[in-house]
Amino acid sequence: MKNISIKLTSDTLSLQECYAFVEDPACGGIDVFVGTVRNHTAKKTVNQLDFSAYGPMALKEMEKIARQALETYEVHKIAIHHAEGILKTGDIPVIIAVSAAHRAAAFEACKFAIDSLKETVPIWKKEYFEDGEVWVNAHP
Amino acid sequence: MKNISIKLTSDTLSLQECYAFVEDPACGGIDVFVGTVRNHTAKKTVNQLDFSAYGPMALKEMEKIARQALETYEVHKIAIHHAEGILKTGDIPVIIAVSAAHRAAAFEACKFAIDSLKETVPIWKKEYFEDGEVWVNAHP
Amino acid sequence: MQVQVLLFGIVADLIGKETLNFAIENNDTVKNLKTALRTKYPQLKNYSTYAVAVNEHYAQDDFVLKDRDVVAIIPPVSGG
Amino acid sequence: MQVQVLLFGIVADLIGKETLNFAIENNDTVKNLKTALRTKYPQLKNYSTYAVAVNEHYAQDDFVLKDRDVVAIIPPVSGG
Repeated sequence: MKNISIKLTSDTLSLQECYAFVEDPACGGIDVFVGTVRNHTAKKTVNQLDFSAYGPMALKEMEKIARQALETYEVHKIAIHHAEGILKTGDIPVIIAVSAAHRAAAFEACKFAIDSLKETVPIWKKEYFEDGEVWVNAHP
Repeated sequence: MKNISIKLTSDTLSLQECYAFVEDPACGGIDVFVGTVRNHTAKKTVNQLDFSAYGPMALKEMEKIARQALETYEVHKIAIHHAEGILKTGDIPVIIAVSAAHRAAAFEACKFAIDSLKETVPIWKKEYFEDGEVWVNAHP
Repeated sequence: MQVQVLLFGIVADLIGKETLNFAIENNDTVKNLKTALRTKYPQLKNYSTYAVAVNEHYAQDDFVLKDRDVVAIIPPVSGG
Repeated sequence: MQVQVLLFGIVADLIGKETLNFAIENNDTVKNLKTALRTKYPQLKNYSTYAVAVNEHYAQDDFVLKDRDVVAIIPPVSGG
């Protein structure tokens, strides 16, 4: 689908690539959300995260979110890119970019997409601390 | 102020520069709004826009918005960059980037900043069509 | 009948495997499978918050399984 | 007393200039200045939606001007 770019990759995600995909002569605003790895969580220092995914299903769920965003909001294009594997502080696990004629729709669709991704897309992260590791959200 | 980057320039704005400014080991999410020049408005085809500013005051107002965003929302850093001069379809008049520990604050602060900018910062754009030109918003 | 069960995240750690082949009865539901898994792997007994996907789509407890379905055990996700 | 008046956007076009030097009285307010501008430049008569900034800060109608203040006429902004 030419309005949707979905990616799950162990390569470094590219802000410029997501921006370039959604950029469009008819659009007046682009909202981009970039998730970044924080150096701490609650009280502990995080050394690295390891993202694993149920790949084929994750891609389907990401595409579902993208389609739903295009159907629900007045937006033109959407990119949802997610990283797999080991990431360190400052690395980028996820980028979501949305273009729209008007900015309000871009903000809403982008927020919808990242909120949905964190609820339904089968990707898990394990946090590694000095003294151990834990699956995030495992016991909600 | 090291948490605030303000720019009003006739150079091309850089998404990467804004991103790099706000990126921070303590931040978990970055929201970036990029305004882009649309190829039409209402029913007319736009050939180009010309942005002019009351420079010194525009910088003060942009800084005021940035400070207010940092005071109001749980965000770490903010960049507000605006272009001056002639821009064409796809060019970028404005970039606002905000980093935060949690994404909700980044979205809210970014939306606040662009909404405020469009209300208070003394910058004006003239739209050039095939058959004439008009100051945008001049008769609201 | 038999289904393939894929395990992820903490559930893979708890069971110590990433895939299982699991025998089921005709008309067994997702719920039946969950019960059977808990019986076979007692380490799951205190862990019931996972979702289930069948052939890469989320499925509810009353979903009826077929032979050779691929069932994924989906602990609470934490992408992004 | 005298103030410098900066004109922008459509107001600069209507008046045909970007700056004016304008004589004012002691204790003249922003409102007095607006009235005087409308009298001197009748082309502004149908145009009253502008804001005013004094020395680069927005000022209300009751703001009292001083000698050498820099007054900016700010038509509705359209940045972004």
